Amino acid sequence: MTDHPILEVENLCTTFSRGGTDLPAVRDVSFALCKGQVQGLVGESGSGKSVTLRSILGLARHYGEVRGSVRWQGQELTTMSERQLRKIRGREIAMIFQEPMTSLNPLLTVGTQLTETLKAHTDLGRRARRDRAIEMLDHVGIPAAASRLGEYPHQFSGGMRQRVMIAIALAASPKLLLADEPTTALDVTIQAQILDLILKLADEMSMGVVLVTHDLGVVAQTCDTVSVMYAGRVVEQGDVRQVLQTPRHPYTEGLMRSVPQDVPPRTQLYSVPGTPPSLFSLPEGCAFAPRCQAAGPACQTARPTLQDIAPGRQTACFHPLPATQEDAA
Amino acid sequence: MAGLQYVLKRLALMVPTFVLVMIIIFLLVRLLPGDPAIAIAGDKASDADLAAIREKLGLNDPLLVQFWLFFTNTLQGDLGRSIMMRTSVSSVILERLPTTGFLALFAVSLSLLIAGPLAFVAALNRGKWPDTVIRTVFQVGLSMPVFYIGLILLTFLAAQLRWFPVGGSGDGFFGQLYYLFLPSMTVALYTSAIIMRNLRASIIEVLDAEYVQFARAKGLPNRLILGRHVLRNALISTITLLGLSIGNLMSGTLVTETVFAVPGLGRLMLEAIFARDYPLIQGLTLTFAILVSIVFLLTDLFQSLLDPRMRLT
Amino acid sequence: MSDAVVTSAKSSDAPLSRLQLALRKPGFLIGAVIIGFSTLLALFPSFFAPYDPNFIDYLAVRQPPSWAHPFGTDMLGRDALSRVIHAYTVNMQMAILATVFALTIGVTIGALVGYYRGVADMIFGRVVDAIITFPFLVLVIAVVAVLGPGLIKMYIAITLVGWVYYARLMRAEVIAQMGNDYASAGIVMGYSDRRIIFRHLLPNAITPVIVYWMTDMALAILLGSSLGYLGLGAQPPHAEWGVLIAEGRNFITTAWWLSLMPGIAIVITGLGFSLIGDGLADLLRPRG
Amino acid sequence: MTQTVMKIDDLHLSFPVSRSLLDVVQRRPGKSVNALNGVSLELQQGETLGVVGESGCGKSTLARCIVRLYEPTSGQIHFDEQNIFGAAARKDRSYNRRVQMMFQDPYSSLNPRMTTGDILAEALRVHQMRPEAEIAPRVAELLDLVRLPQDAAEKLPHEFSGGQRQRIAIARALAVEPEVLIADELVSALDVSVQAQVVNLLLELQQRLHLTILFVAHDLRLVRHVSNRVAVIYLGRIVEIGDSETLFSAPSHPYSQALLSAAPSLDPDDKGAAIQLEGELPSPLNVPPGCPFHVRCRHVTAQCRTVIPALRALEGRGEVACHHAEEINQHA
Amino acid sequence: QERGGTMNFARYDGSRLIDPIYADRNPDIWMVGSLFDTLLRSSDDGKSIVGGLAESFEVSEDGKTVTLMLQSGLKFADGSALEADDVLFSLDRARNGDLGPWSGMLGSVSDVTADGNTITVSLSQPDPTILSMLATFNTAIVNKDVFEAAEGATDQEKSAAIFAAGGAGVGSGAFYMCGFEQGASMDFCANEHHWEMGADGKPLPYLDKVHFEIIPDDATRILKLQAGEVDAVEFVPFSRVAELDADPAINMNLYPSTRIIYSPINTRETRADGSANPLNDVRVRQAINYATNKDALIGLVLQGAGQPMTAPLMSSSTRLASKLDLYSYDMDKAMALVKEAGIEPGTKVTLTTLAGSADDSTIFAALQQMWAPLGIELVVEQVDGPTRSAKNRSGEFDIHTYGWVDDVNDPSQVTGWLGYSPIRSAVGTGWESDKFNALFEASGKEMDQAARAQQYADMQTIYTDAAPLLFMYETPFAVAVSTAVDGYVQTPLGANIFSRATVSK
Ligand SMILES: Nc1ncnc2c1ncn2[C@@H]1O[C@H](COP(=O)(O)OP(=O)(O)OP(=O)(O)O)[C@@H](O)[C@H]1O
Ligand SMILES: Nc1ncnc2c1ncn2[C@@H]1O[C@H](COP(=O)(O)OP(=O)(O)OP(=O)(O)O)[C@@H](O)[C@H]1O
Ligand SMILES: [Mg+2]
Ligand SMILES: [Mg+2]
Repeated sequence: MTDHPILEVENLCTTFSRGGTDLPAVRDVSFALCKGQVQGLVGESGSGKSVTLRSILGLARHYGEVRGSVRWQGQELTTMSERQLRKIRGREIAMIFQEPMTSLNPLLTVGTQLTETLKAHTDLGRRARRDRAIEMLDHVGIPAAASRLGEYPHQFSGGMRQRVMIAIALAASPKLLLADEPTTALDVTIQAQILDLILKLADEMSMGVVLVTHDLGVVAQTCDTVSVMYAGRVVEQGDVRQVLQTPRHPYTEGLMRSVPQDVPPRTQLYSVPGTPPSLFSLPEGCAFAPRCQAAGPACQTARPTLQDIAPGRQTACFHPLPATQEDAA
Repeated sequence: MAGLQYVLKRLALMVPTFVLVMIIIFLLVRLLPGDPAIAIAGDKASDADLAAIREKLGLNDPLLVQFWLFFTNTLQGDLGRSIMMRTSVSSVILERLPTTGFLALFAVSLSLLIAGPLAFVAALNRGKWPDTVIRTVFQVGLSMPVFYIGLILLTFLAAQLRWFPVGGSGDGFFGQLYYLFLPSMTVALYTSAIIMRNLRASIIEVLDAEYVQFARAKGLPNRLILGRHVLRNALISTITLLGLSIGNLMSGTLVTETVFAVPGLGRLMLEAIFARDYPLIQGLTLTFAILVSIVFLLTDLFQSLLDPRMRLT
Repeated sequence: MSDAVVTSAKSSDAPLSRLQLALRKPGFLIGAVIIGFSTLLALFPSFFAPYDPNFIDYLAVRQPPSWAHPFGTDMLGRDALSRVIHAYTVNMQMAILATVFALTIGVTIGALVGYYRGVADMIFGRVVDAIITFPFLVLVIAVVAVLGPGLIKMYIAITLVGWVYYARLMRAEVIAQMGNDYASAGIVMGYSDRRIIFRHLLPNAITPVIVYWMTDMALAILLGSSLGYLGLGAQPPHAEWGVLIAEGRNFITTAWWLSLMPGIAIVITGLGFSLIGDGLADLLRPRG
Repeated sequence: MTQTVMKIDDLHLSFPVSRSLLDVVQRRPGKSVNALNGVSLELQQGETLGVVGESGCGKSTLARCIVRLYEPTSGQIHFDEQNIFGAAARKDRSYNRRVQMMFQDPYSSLNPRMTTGDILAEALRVHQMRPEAEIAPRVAELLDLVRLPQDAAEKLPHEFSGGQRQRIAIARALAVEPEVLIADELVSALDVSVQAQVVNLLLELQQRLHLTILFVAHDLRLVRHVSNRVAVIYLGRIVEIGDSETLFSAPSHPYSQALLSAAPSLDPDDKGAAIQLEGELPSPLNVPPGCPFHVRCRHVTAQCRTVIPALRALEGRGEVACHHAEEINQHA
Repeated sequence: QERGGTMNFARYDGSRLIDPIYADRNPDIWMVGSLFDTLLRSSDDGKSIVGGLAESFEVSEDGKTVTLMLQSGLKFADGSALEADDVLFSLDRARNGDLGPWSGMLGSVSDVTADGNTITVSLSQPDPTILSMLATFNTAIVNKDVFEAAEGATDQEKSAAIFAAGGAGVGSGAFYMCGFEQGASMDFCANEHHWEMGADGKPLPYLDKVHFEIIPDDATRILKLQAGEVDAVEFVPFSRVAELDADPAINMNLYPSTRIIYSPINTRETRADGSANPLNDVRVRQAINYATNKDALIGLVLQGAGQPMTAPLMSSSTRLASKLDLYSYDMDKAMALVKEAGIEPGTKVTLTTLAGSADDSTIFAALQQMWAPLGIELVVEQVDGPTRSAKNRSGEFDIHTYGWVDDVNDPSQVTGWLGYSPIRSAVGTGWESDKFNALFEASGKEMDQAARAQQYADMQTIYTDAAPLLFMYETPFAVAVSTAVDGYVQTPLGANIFSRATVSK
């Protein structure tokens, strides 16, 4: 795909202040996304995945400081006024939140929450909005959609709520979908259904998707490209096959290896030593250095930046693993 | 249907509560030192007179008999005769109820009118100066004794500026509105401070909630976000609190009605206690308990109206 | 083994630093200063008061504030400042004694009922409903009338009614804490109920109760003042703010200082307790 | 020869849903959530039994029944030949010592106001595991066992990461020298890069201390890795149980098949063939009659709708509760 | 004389039942006269008896018959005629022991008969107080027909029904009640048929209406006057007198009264709890009386608007009051007496006061300071009214504050109350003197004015020496009225007289 990118994120930094100290939640995140492309964002809990998505949509600036640039079809979003942003949110860029249980307003019917988006972004009439809402619920596989419009979120199961949220997000046919762990709360069997649905829609509506997850399997199965985040930074990104099959950053490699696959049962697993750092007290150098076996003295003092190491492939490491990692494992 | 069920359930729960209320108040009243007979006949009455009065009032019967009489009569809607008013307790209470009811409703409305918008302003400016100013002012309101606030309002707004009447309850809706403004305001200053605190906190909480973020992400207009998503949700806990503080509000009327010379139930209660008017005290307490229970029930119903999650219970 | 290096996830913050953190919040600091100073005044009123608060001077009644009498004198020629200061003893005592027993009883009952639920909880629910449907003041007045006026009686009255509020709060909080696995863990470990309730649940559930306690102390002063106004609170010659205001209310236009000064004292003290309460909410919240 | 340490027999548990007054008036029976609908299991000495299933299928409920946090509606659990819900056993604290549980949420399973040292010492003291003088050394020993630094004893739980907290929980369980460990989603809440650390520790300790472990999790790969045997639960009922490797490589029950096929592969090119299940997971409030899985099953027949299939051994595989197990597995 | 208009009057407490025989609280008693006239009246100075509904009256030589001549053409407020029948009905009602609390005051009356407009009251024994009694509120005349027609089985119920209904029928006074809201307000409207004539030759009252509002809080009541919302307020706290006096728009009236403020002292040998009672010793009682600086008390409590009691049993305005130097402040004497009585320093004495009463708090604070040199440590016990009454009856007190206003224009009522032990053990003090009791009984039959005066003088001397009371002071009735109001008075007995009041517009 050599399409012109629709979304370009450059050096995105988001800082929260908590109790007087700065919390660097996201640092220098850059990536670009083309039409119909699915970009994965993986990383451990707290590595800044959700904040990245919220910063793109201009939600994070309400409670944190956002720097860098987010260009949407050539328009700069970070400096855009709230009023202008509102025209883009929901209509062009839609977002699915991580928590299906808390992201729907418990006091409003599902129908209201669906149609209010349509009202804000389309000039459909009352009836037409309702029809569209039913259509969307049908689309995401909620049976008897018409009768469920009048129901409240608590009457839906977690999986169905997630689907409602997807229906809301997709109602106005956005060109970009920011999906924040749309399946974590779900069972594997339902997870498969939902990912299929998103992929199908991305394909049909040639919609770009940024998919946040921490499940490497999900990434492997759904994404075209992937960025791996650690402590607020992208440590490696590129084509999903390359990244997963020949990880160049020790952290990516650690992640891949700690999954119990192709190891004899009941034997010791590979594990990344140590624990993820706290954002309050990041080490001076590479954030992964304390847990990295390949770390040298440079890693303790300097912070590696994201470098092209192959076409469309970047990693942030002073000592990247050899390209033929596959054989070594 | 579910609503009816809920009401029925609540009403059923109220039965033991009321029996308990009646026992407590009955015992409390009998424990009061001082003799209602003296209260009736006055200090100058002779001992024989007093004995006769006591006999007539049934005060010489065993407590259990007295309670049973009180209990069964109350169930039949007969609250007895007021000793000091010399008329039936229910008629005295019914006569005064509208005034206190008006005062309470007025105070609640004022509290909401004052606290609502200010809570919004404070919450939206969290940590900035409007927030600080609003919170401090209300904190002061919260720390002032009701009778003192009342007196200050009276002295300056009524007696000196003559914007409002000094006391009394007024006739007709607008008359009452005019006469009861200051007393209601006095009660409202306190209640609104509590509501403001709570509402501000819940607005802040709701503003941070995921569904509000999601509403933002949907690109909804701000008005819709604040009105439909934030306010409704924030109101839920505030309404519970409002219901709970109705007891407090009633306490407020006790003193306020005395200060402002409003002939309401609160002042009557004080008078009844000081006159050892057993039937009246009992009747009034029951009335208060019923009023408060009704308010609890109403807030519950209102809440379940707002909050669909409550509707199934 | 590959996990030989284990680092602590977060920099440790000792209890002291938490206090320091709380003290950095201006609200809490102001509250602490107010209550600290009030406590000093309450403990050593004679040290601060320029005169004997009860000394009557027929010849110097209702004098306006002056250097000799910064708050003026009252209708008996007593020094108003000294009376306001001596009232600290009564009012601070009121704040604590009117609430601390209710706190203790309420917390214990609330914790037990919240832990065991069942029949006790049903009965508890009815009692709470019954007491809550009474306007607080009515019940307190009735109890005070039964016991007779006076501070101790007032404390008993407020305790008899007030424990319910603590117990309710505690019960809800204990039930919420029961949802945490550490409570289940205690049961699984075979710990006794008493240990689970008082060692594990109570310390974790008490924070909102303590915060409420602070507001309640302010309320107790207000309530005591209202009772003082109705003549059911502190006994003369004890100076008490409510009584002082009540005494001064006849002179609100001619000798305004008589009611204003104790009024200010109530407001400031109430403010102090509330500010501390807000600060404590942050301070006591367990991290993580 | 393996020895059975715990025998779970036809365990049922339903949570009553509070009845409204109207229900009572109309004599409507109270509704209930049927969390367990007849679970029978045996735990063998020294084995790890994995338990998998969809969310809400009753895994945690089973685990909590075993440690007597819940009382079953019917059915029995025998430990050491003794019914643990019997009156005599209830009084006996030693059961609580010998069977320990570790919880899913590392953030709520430790009392936030007690230091690690206090938490461990308390367990030692209450069960009088050591005389008072030896408690401190034993705490140090336990910390060592779970590879926590010694200064951990003075710290409060919030000063630890999730993985470290789970180790504290493990240490607390081990403090009383149990024979059986129940691990309810012990690592589910942990970061991927830390999960392995805890799993490794558990495996190692099991070997050293000859523990019997019930390992509840929803990560199928992990369960496969740690378990000797695996039980698949669906709507409060075991639908398949058997040797871990056999079950994972050749699941027999249509539900197990769907479950395993839905797990996404790590290999982008292995798109697999996820078996799509129709319909929603039925609610435990009204468990369908017959085979609980029939509403979502592709192989459903009339028999499935009425007759509850019993768990039966299948040639060359484990035990399966499916009327059509043979036919299905021939096709496969 | 300007006629018409409404006078707005702010009261501290409301009337509950204004009926001559059932009125038992001051707010009721003091209003009876406005609605119901009596046969006789006290003269304006209170010293003699003059005609009322009866234009003339005569006491027989033996003092056992009173003959009264009704005015002709008397009418009740509704225009119906007031006849001898009504008088008989009213007086029979008044002396019926089963009804009101006041029947005892007519104990000497054996029969009342009428012949045309002539009413004959026959007595079983001579009664020096009978004329006063016929001028007292409880003998006021009510409408027999209205009573008989009223709903209710008993007289009490009928009375309540009539009162609740309001209206012009029942009363003979200058006003009739034309509006009533229990505990809140009350309206009196002018009785057009009233017999008494004003200066303009038309029937009194001048006013069309008096509107009463009940405002229990002193400060609020005064604010109401200052805001011009009412024309008069009663029971102005003495601390506010000077301020209101200085207000040019307000006339601050201090009406002479029969009100005395005193404190009964428990004279029993032991207290209720069984402990020895130091106040049993007359010297101690005298000592505390000497040690009490009444002028200072008057200064503090009344801001000077009062005077020390000079007669031990009554106010100086009551008839037959002695003028004594009643324990003028004398600390030396007090100290000497205490020493003689052997009072230990630190002896605790409890003063029971009325909760919420500013005056009582002041009295306590002052007494505490005044008595400290005697070695008496005064402690306070605040109670509410009913509790104080109960304690007074049971004798469970050391000293408590109390007050009195005469209801009758004769010293016998207050003297019996304070000193005659069969009545309420001499106001709860437990003090008993056979000599005093004998004198009191004799004076009840003594028709000779001089002899009776002597008996009263003797009783007062005995009482002074025994000091069963802490004698404090007399206070006037403080009523502030707007300058627009003229002619309103409150009598020494407390009755509010509106019949000659006017309001200028
Ligand atoms: N509103 C906020 N205020 C302050 N800090 C925040 C806020 N939102 C997120 N953070 C912090 O920013 C960091 C990154 O959070 P983020 O939610 O992006 O993580 P994540 O990668 O999405 O993790 P998860 O997988 O758990 O969802 C975390 O340390 C988090 O505590
Ligand atoms: N205390 C309880 N009261 C009522 N219902 C309960 C209770 N505990 C569990 N349930 C219900 O019982 C069923 C089984 O729950 P359980 O927690 O055992 O599921 P699980 O398999 O552990 O799910 P998960 O994977 O989400 O942890 C669920 O429907 C749940 O809602
Ligand atoms: Mg996230
Ligand atoms: Mg579970």
